[in-house]
Amino acid sequence: MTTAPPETQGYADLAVLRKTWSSKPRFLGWLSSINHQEIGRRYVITAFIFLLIGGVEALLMRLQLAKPENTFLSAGRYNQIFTLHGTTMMFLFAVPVMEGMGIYLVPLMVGTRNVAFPRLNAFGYWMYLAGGVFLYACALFNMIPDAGWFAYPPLSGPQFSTGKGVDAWAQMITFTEISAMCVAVELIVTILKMRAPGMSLNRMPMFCWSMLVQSFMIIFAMPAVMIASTVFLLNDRTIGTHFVNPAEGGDPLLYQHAFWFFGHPEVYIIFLPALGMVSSILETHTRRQIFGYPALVLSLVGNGFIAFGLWVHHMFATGLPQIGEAYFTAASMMIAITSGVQIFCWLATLWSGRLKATAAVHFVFGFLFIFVMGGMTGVMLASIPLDLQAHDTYFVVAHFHYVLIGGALFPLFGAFHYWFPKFSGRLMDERMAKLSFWILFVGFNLTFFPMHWLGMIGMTRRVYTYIPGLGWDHANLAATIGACVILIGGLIFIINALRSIGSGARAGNDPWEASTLEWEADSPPAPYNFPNLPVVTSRTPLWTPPAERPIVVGLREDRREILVTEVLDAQPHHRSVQPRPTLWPMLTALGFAIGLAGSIFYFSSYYVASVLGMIGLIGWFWPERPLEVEG
Amino acid sequence: MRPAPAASGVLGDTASESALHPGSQAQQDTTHLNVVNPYEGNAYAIAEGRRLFGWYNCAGCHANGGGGIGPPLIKKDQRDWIYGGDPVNIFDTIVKGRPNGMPTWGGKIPEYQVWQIVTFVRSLNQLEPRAATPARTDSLEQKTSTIRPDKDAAAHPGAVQQ
Amino acid sequence: MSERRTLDVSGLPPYDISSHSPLFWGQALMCVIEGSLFCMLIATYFYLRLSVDVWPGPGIHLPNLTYSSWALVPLIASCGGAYLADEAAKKNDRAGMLLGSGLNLGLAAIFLVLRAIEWNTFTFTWASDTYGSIVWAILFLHSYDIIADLLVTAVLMVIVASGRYGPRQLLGVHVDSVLWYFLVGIWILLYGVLYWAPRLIGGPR
Amino acid sequence: MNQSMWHASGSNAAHIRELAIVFGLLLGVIFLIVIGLALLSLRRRHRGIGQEPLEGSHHPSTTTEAKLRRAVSIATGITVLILLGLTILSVSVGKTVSASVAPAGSLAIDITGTQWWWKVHYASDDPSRILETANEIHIPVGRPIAIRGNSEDVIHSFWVPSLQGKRDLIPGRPTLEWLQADHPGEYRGQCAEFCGIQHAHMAFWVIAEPTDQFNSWMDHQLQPAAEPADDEAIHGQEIFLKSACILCHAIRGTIAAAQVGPDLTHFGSRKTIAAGTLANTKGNLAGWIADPQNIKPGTHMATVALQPAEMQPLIDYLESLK
Repeated sequence: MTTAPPETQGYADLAVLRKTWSSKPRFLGWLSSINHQEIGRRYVITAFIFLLIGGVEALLMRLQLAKPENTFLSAGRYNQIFTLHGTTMMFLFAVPVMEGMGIYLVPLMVGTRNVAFPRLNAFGYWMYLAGGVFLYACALFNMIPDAGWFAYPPLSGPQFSTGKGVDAWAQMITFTEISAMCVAVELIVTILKMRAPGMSLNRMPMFCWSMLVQSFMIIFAMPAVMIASTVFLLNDRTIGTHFVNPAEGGDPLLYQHAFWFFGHPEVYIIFLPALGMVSSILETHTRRQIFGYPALVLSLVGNGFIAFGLWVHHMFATGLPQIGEAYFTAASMMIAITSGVQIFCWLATLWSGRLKATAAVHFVFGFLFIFVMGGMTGVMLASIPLDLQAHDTYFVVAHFHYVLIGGALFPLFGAFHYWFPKFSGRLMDERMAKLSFWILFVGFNLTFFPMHWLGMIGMTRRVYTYIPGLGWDHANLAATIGACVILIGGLIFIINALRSIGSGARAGNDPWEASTLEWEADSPPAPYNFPNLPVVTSRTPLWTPPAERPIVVGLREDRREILVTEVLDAQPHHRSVQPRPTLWPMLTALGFAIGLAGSIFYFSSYYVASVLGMIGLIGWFWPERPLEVEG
Repeated sequence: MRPAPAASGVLGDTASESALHPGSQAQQDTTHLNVVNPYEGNAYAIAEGRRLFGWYNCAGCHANGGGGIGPPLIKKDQRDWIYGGDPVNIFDTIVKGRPNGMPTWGGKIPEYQVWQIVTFVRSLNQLEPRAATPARTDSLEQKTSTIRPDKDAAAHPGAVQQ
Repeated sequence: MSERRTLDVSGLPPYDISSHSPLFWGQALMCVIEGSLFCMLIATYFYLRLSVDVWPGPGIHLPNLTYSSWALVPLIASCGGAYLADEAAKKNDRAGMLLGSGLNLGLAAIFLVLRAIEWNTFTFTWASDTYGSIVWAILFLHSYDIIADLLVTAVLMVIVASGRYGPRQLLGVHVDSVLWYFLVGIWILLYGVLYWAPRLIGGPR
Repeated sequence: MNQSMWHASGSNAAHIRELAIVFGLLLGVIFLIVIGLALLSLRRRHRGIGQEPLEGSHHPSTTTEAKLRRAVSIATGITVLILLGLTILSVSVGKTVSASVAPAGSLAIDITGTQWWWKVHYASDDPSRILETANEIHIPVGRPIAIRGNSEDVIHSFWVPSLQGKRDLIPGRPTLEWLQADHPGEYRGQCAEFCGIQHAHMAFWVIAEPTDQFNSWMDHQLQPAAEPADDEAIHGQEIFLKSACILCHAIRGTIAAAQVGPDLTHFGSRKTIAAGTLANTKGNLAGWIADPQNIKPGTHMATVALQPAEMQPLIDYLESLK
């Protein structure tokens, strides 16, 4: 490290840097933006809109189930709405919002200027948006899927699900999985190849570890749902293949294996970023380095591997051989160990830290309470005899809402309050945030705790109504009231967020005195993130005095240069030049969207998709007018 | 869609689009039959028609459209319909029956179900929109047209195909 | 800004055509995705094989070995072309790249022609039964990947031929060969599964 | 509460209930400990262990770390042991509860799920003892019953919570489950795998009765339908045999023999109609025959156009089929 006097240190010329890294102006600039902050923010906002849509669908279901033999929704309409609710929440909200947070925060936390493949990032978002718009556009034409969010054949097959509803569902998955894989590839390459110099793997923040493991899980899980939804279901429905046709040697269980091999890693794909968020929030608000960093990292990686080994616990009731199912009981129990280690490490952090009870910490405690209960019912469901009684009942509905809302939504809300100053430069109102937390917490438990009892006394899942006299009436009414309380809590959260954007208290770069690099950039961060890329000397960079932390100089400002570093110890290896903003990724996504949307009607539309996509890709990769890097 | 139930929900039932209200309404005057097929191009009606085609044992004489005792229902040329291929002709054939063995189903099969069977029979001949016609069924019938005679075997029959 | 020590990186090269570059890692991950897709299709093939007694169903003959075995030769040879283009890209040797990519395209075209002839001899379609469905699914997806990669190679050749290209396009040629090695490798695995497994396991059909 | 896993009255369900209680208590205690520790840490937050000045090093002293490291590793060890114990316990109970082969001397019943009702077929070696009925299963108390499950269309799931766990009915893949009722009584079951528009109204009743009562029921069910006595019922039988009913339903002893709909030979003796949706009364039966779509929208029961005058005799005839 050379200690050069300040004036010759080549401090970045901020004006040139800002012009190089900012998007083009006005609407075309907005469409052609490839800046990770803008695309990350778009992911999160679009996902929250789908959360609202999914929430409204949940309310409609609860109103229909408020009393026995209710006629608020007809049978067909209820089945469509619970399918849309499940699909929207799982595919259009949960995975994209975690990716959006990852795209926004990972480049800032690892100390670089953008994700590895910025144009691919833009393409990923447009495919996700096209998927969501495609599903709800089909819904407007009454092509609404009504076979459930995992659409088991033969019910979802060509003979028993008529019309194009289930096709629209299957093709929507193609959109969202392409977008998820784009994000996964970018994040893996960003985390492994573009970390700030000195940030060796054991100095990486926990959130980046969780995004890395999540991305690897996406890489191996999404092809399974691509096969289940497109190769098996869509081909069976449109061109008459026999993958899941019981009469022709096909096997409905083949679809279930393929889907749940993706299905269970999917819920851990949603859950792992939440673990990273909780670690970040706790590290900052307990004023101490997280306890058991290696244990947390190993349990994340362990969680990633074991998640692929326990999908058959969704299929215990299908009569598979006993010994096979017993293995999956053991695997399902094992994954509780990795979550257990995480929770013990957090408890140790809480015990030995000095906690500041901000709204984010409230949500973390809400997460601890709800997720641990969800984990307990999860261990119960891992045992075959108990699962044979509880499978496809409201006990399971209660379990997965506890682990999904408790395990992912509460940490997400906590992270939203924690990183809101970084997104918008203003603090959210603490009093209103804590109020929304308590209402959400009480509403959640009022809605979903009675469902444990409902499942025990025999109420099965996905029923649009039930006959009186089975003892189910009061619990269902309580659940409906609870759902309304959640609605109120959600509205308060939205009001708080919208109000704070405009008139929240101003937050400087680092309102929480946190330890990770994103708090060194200003709020909201400049298009180039850091004037000079930081050099990392410890696991908690911002808690080491600035004098001990060098900065990187020598990157050219007149072109989008990033630093490519070694995988293990992040020593700088070479500089790389990133492409400029362009419309082509959006046009490519548009071409694929047109072709894929048509393909549920005519198979030849796949060729339209291929040709339009190819044209878009050629434009995307064509060398730009003035080459960035001369030969 | 099936006939509308009396009390349909606030947002309506997917089954409520049909204009027919048999049963719960006053008895229909059967002299001038309703000649418009209410289920034209309706995916649900085609699926119901296939189910009823099996349940009412139409396959007993017509096989799965290939013909047996009764004439084939999948016509190679649309001019082959003996009594006409329009929905109203097929409806008439089913309701009134035809000489040489086609029974009269008029009093037996409810009218809306006859229209569903008519729509299904037409879908066998690709007369219904492709988007409404399912690509295959969960039944044993293997599309014989998909298995072409093996050219090599024809060339040198008896040789064990390697 | 308080005076801080600096790490000068201006000396580092602005690009690097090697396995250290991010684009290489992106392509490697693409191969991992395609690989996991094909491995699951192979698992599906054997799952379906085990659930029926007679495989393939009556009236259907296994695709014969002649065309597919002969087709392997041009495919593996095309890897040579890809290797030539790759080495030329590292040395920014325009003629070498054009020769290598051209060789790659030509030999791959021969492979595709042989495959098209072979498809003509099939006596079953994807709608015949599960055997036809899974075999056609594997063949279609693999052919789709090969044609897509050949188009990318062709576009890169046009760019290189036009002379207006920089190191980013050289990196493109280098990285494109990675995907080609993968596609050839995965086909050798699929060839074993589709053509030899039924003969070894199920007895001659 | 006759459809409840908590009020178990079958041997298998009782085993599972005990297992659930063990799991629930043990895991509940663990839950309380973890949440208690989390809340306790709130109280200690101003002092923390050893109260090191965190603002400087952001790292507690090594003694605190060592203490915490020991605590976490012990907790993890205990977690592993508990989970191992629960796995062994659950696999052992699993073996006794759902053996892959039904115990000896069990009564074999073939249950076939079809869209939105249940075909019940009492299998037996003696062809004269084979019985075909629907939606209501009588079983002798204390004797194991082998349920051989299959499906005609989509995946359903046969589940009587008071007697046994559920078993999916998958087309093309017969499954086996066995259950046993220890006390006489009526137990309601419901389809547990989403099977279409009327999945909610696809219920059935299992009526456990002492062996002799079961045998007399069986003998009565095996008899063909009794000839209608009064002329109202005779007129009803004519209407039944003339209208669309015989296209789907069978009544042994008459010419109606279609296997498509439920067997109505002893319809009058059944508790409910339309797969457990309505009680079997004349009023409900009239409403069901007049407009089945109003009661089960989407059901495959046809809407048969009957003259108002024909309705009453038909209902008298059907209710007379005890």
